[in-house]
Amino acid sequence: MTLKLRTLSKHISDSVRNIVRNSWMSFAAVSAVSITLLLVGGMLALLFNVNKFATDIEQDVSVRVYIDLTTDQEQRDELQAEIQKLETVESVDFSSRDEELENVISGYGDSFDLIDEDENPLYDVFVVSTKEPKDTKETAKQIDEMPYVARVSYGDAKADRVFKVTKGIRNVGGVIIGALIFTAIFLISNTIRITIYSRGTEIEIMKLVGATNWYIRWPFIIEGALIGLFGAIVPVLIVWIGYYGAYNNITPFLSGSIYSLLSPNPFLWELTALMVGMGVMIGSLGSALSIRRFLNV
Amino acid sequence: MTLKLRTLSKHISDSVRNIVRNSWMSFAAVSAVSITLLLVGGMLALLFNVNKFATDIEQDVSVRVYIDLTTDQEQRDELQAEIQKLETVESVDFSSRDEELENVISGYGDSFDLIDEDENPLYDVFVVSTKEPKDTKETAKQIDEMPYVARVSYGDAKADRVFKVTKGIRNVGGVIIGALIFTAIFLISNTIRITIYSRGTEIEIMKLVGATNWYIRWPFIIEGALIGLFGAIVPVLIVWIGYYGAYNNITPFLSGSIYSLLSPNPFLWELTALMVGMGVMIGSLGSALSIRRFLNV
Amino acid sequence: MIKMKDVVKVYDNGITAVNGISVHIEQGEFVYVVGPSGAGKSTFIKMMYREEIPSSGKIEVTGYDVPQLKHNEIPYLRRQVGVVFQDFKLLPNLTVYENIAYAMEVLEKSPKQIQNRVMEVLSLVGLKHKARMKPAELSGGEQQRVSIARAIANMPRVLIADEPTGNLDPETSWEIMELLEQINAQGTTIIMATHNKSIVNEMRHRVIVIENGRISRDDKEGGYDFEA
Amino acid sequence: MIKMKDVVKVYDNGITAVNGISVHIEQGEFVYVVGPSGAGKSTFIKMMYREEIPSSGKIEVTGYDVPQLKHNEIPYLRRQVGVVFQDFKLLPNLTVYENIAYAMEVLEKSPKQIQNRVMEVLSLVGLKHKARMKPAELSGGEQQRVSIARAIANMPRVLIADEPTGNLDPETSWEIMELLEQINAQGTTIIMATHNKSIVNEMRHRVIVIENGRISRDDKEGGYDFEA
Ligand SMILES: Nc1ncnc2c1ncn2[C@@H]1O[C@H](COP(=O)(O)OP(=O)(O)OP(=O)(O)O)[C@@H](O)[C@H]1O
Ligand SMILES: Nc1ncnc2c1ncn2[C@@H]1O[C@H](COP(=O)(O)OP(=O)(O)OP(=O)(O)O)[C@@H](O)[C@H]1O
Ligand SMILES: [Mg+2]
Ligand SMILES: [Mg+2]
Repeated sequence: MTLKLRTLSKHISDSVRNIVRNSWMSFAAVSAVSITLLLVGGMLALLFNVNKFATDIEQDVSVRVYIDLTTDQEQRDELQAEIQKLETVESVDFSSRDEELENVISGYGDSFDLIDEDENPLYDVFVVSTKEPKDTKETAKQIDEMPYVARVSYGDAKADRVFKVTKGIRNVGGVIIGALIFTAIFLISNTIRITIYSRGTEIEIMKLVGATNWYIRWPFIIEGALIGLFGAIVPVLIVWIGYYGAYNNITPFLSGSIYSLLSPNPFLWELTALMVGMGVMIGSLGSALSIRRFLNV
Repeated sequence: MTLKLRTLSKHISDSVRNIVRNSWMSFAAVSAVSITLLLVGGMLALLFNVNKFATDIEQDVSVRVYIDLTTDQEQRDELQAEIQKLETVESVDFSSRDEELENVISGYGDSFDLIDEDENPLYDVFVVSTKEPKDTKETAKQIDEMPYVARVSYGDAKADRVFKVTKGIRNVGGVIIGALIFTAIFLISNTIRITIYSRGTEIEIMKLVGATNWYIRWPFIIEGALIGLFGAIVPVLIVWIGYYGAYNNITPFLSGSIYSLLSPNPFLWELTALMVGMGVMIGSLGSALSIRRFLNV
Repeated sequence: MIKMKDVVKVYDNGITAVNGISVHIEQGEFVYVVGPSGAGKSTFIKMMYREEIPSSGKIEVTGYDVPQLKHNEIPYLRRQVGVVFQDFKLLPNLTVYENIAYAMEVLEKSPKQIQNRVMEVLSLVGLKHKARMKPAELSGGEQQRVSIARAIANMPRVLIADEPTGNLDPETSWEIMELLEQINAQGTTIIMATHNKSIVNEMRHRVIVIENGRISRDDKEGGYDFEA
Repeated sequence: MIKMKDVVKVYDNGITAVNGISVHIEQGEFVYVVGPSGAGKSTFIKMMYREEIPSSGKIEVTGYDVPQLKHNEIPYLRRQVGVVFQDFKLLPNLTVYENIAYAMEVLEKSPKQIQNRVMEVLSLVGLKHKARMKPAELSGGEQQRVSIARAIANMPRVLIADEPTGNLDPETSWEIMELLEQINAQGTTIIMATHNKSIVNEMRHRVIVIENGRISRDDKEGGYDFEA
């Protein structure tokens, strides 16, 4: 397995030569890799954004702190400061009972027009966001024990439902990603296996003229890696162009909302690394494994 | 192209023989078809249920008819009958102002406990469901013009948002389905092409001993169809078992809600037909097309 | 029967394998084609059943204008011509029996007819006992004899044999030659490229000598030697 | 050099190709292996470089215990043994030059050395001008000569040639035989399966006759005829 530099460069040039000489076979293999990686890349881009979306929704679940009707301005500030001190808390926003009523009216429909402002049955509210969605419950409990707090809600039912839904989405997404990656591994290595099987006689001849197993193996492994690499180029380009297109078109609609797409910058690079990595790894490993059956001759 | 019965049966037995004799190649091709169809079948099952889910949500958008406070029982029945007569209407449910208040309290949180039943600021309501979600708007308009109606709402904002979301889901789903089917066509025919290319010399020999193009083509076409057929068996089984499993596990949770999964009975049969059809069609067509380049010798 | 006029074959790589050959071969003739390695014998022969298309010139075989043939007519030409290929060209996945049967099935003959004839030609080349084997399980000479058996199975009007005894011992070679003589006696035209000096010299027939893509000698009852 | 003891080869299909062969071949010998088609000559030869493994018996080649060889030792045996295969076994995607070079690259020789030697052996077999062609662009005899050139390129201690003149005209065959004589004179052991009666009879060497998988005759300076 120790390689002379000359032998290594020989292996590389041999593998390039094989790809060129078996051009239609290489093309078929490269395009199978491309389409598989495109599918995986596209779906991953989608699913990671769905995940982001789920996180955004979760982030939106805030704790509502209803303030005692008898509380004055100073006491309220005191409460706000105390809440802010909690490590899990991201932000605290005040919403007066008048604003609350407006919210109700606009949210539930205008049947509430009937209620005068003077009859407003609502409390002043602090809307507390936690840094991590999972801390919502605990934070709510802690705040509930503070003075001047009439009642705390984190929209129990709603939040639980949201968490359930996002968990469901994540599970389904995880299964899909797993299935996709398995499929990609299987399809790419299967294609490579078929192309290598059709070269069984060639490999036998190599053995008969005295080539060692590793001497035969290396060009095939490099060839597999190159096919994986070439196969990744087109899907990577498509994913970049497609994602930027989608990003630029969708982002304006989301501005102002709590939702946003994953920013292309680190995400697309990660995705690219994953696609290229998968292509190269599966290609070379698939080659190395498929070739075994012909080597013990 | 006219086939003697004897020749046809010869072609079939030849193609079976080829599959058996090239067993590893057939196995590789069959498993490529299987995994591709499994992906397509699984994703279709998922996406069609997502679509069903979107439809369920849309169905849930109902028209709320607020009844004049001065209306008596008889007039109300009259109005109900009139609404029921509309062709687009599926059902009309009555909800008294007391029930409405309870709804508000349970839906929005108990800040409304403060309101006495006597102070109830709400109307009696008819909740009208339309047969088709798209008729919601039109129906609301028609009802608005009837007597005794104070106001009609179909939760404009909410409904529009729901429709937007479901439309988005459907579009993404459609794109995914399209991409999947394209991928399946490409991958399956690509695999078949590679296996046939590796048999180029065989085909040339057949031509050299005087076989006509169709005589050579038929066994390959049948072989492709059989590979597609065999490749469909495992994914069809998995989809049936998996779908029944999911259906039986999820349905209890949904009972009572407006959501339900697609019933397995017609759906799985349709999915099976689609998967088998795709396998057989792509397999045979892929064969027929790939073989062309070797026939003009 | 077979007519060639000014036939030239230049391969894609620029090599002129046949460089202006004109020849007439009558129905029922037995013709040896001899010449040094790489002289163009196989190319000359391949153009008769359209494995290769001449770059220029005319070829007529059993009435077919070979170079002008439409793609869907080629199989019908090939059914008139049995070929023993220099590299055998057996179908690797079919048994010996099936290989020969395939060439007959192509003509949609009845299964009974096929079965009888396949066993008949196999016993003619002495391989009846190897009917169920795959080509890869045969020795070189056995593969060559299967190729001969397949070529004669359909009783073609023309039998083209490219080096049919190259892998056979002298004894077996003579048996095969006697078989070809018999077939020729029944009226089949035979064209045989060979390097086997003793056969050409002892079984006298017309000899066409090809050198550098040209016919350098064409003798009615010639011997092998083409040098000087 | 080469020792066989009670070697038997039964193929998977049940055919006994070699049925108890014991033989000694000394370093520097030139041995013809003759016998009818299917007698077991190729099988006998293939066991020497482990293309086939004997069902029983012992084989020793240049010090290697061939049947017991570990998988990773096989290449080193094969580098001692140059083989001209009955079916040539050229790599279809490599040019003539590359085919021969490949067999040398395997030994990790220097590019300069390889280049010189490849052109040398190509001119020895008269194919220097076809160095850039693929095997499919060669005539049968030319392919055979490339196979010969490859076998001698590494100057092996043993040269095994299975029917090396089967596709060659007599003239070229003689040239190749003279080449083999030269190589033999330099001390290389040569084992050559052949059907070529005139070569065996005129260039006298040890002759091993194989019939039905057994050695029926083994003459120091024998002639071809093996029948009664
Ligand atoms: N398919 C091909 N493509 C390119 N060149 C070819 C092809 N086939 C043959 N040639 C060249 O044409 C020439 C004649 O080849 P051909 O096979 O006709 O020779 P031959 O007389 O049959 O020789 P042999 O006795 O060795 O079989 C050779 O020089 C060969 O290199
Ligand atoms: N791979 C194989 N599998 C099964 N049987 C085989 C195999 N190779 C050869 N045989 C059988 O073994 C016997 C001897 O074959 P072998 O190739 O050794 O003959 P040979 O003496 O070289 O003949 P020829 O002169 O025709 O080349 C034959 O009957 C053949 O059918
Ligand atoms: Mg030839
Ligand atoms: Mg042999």
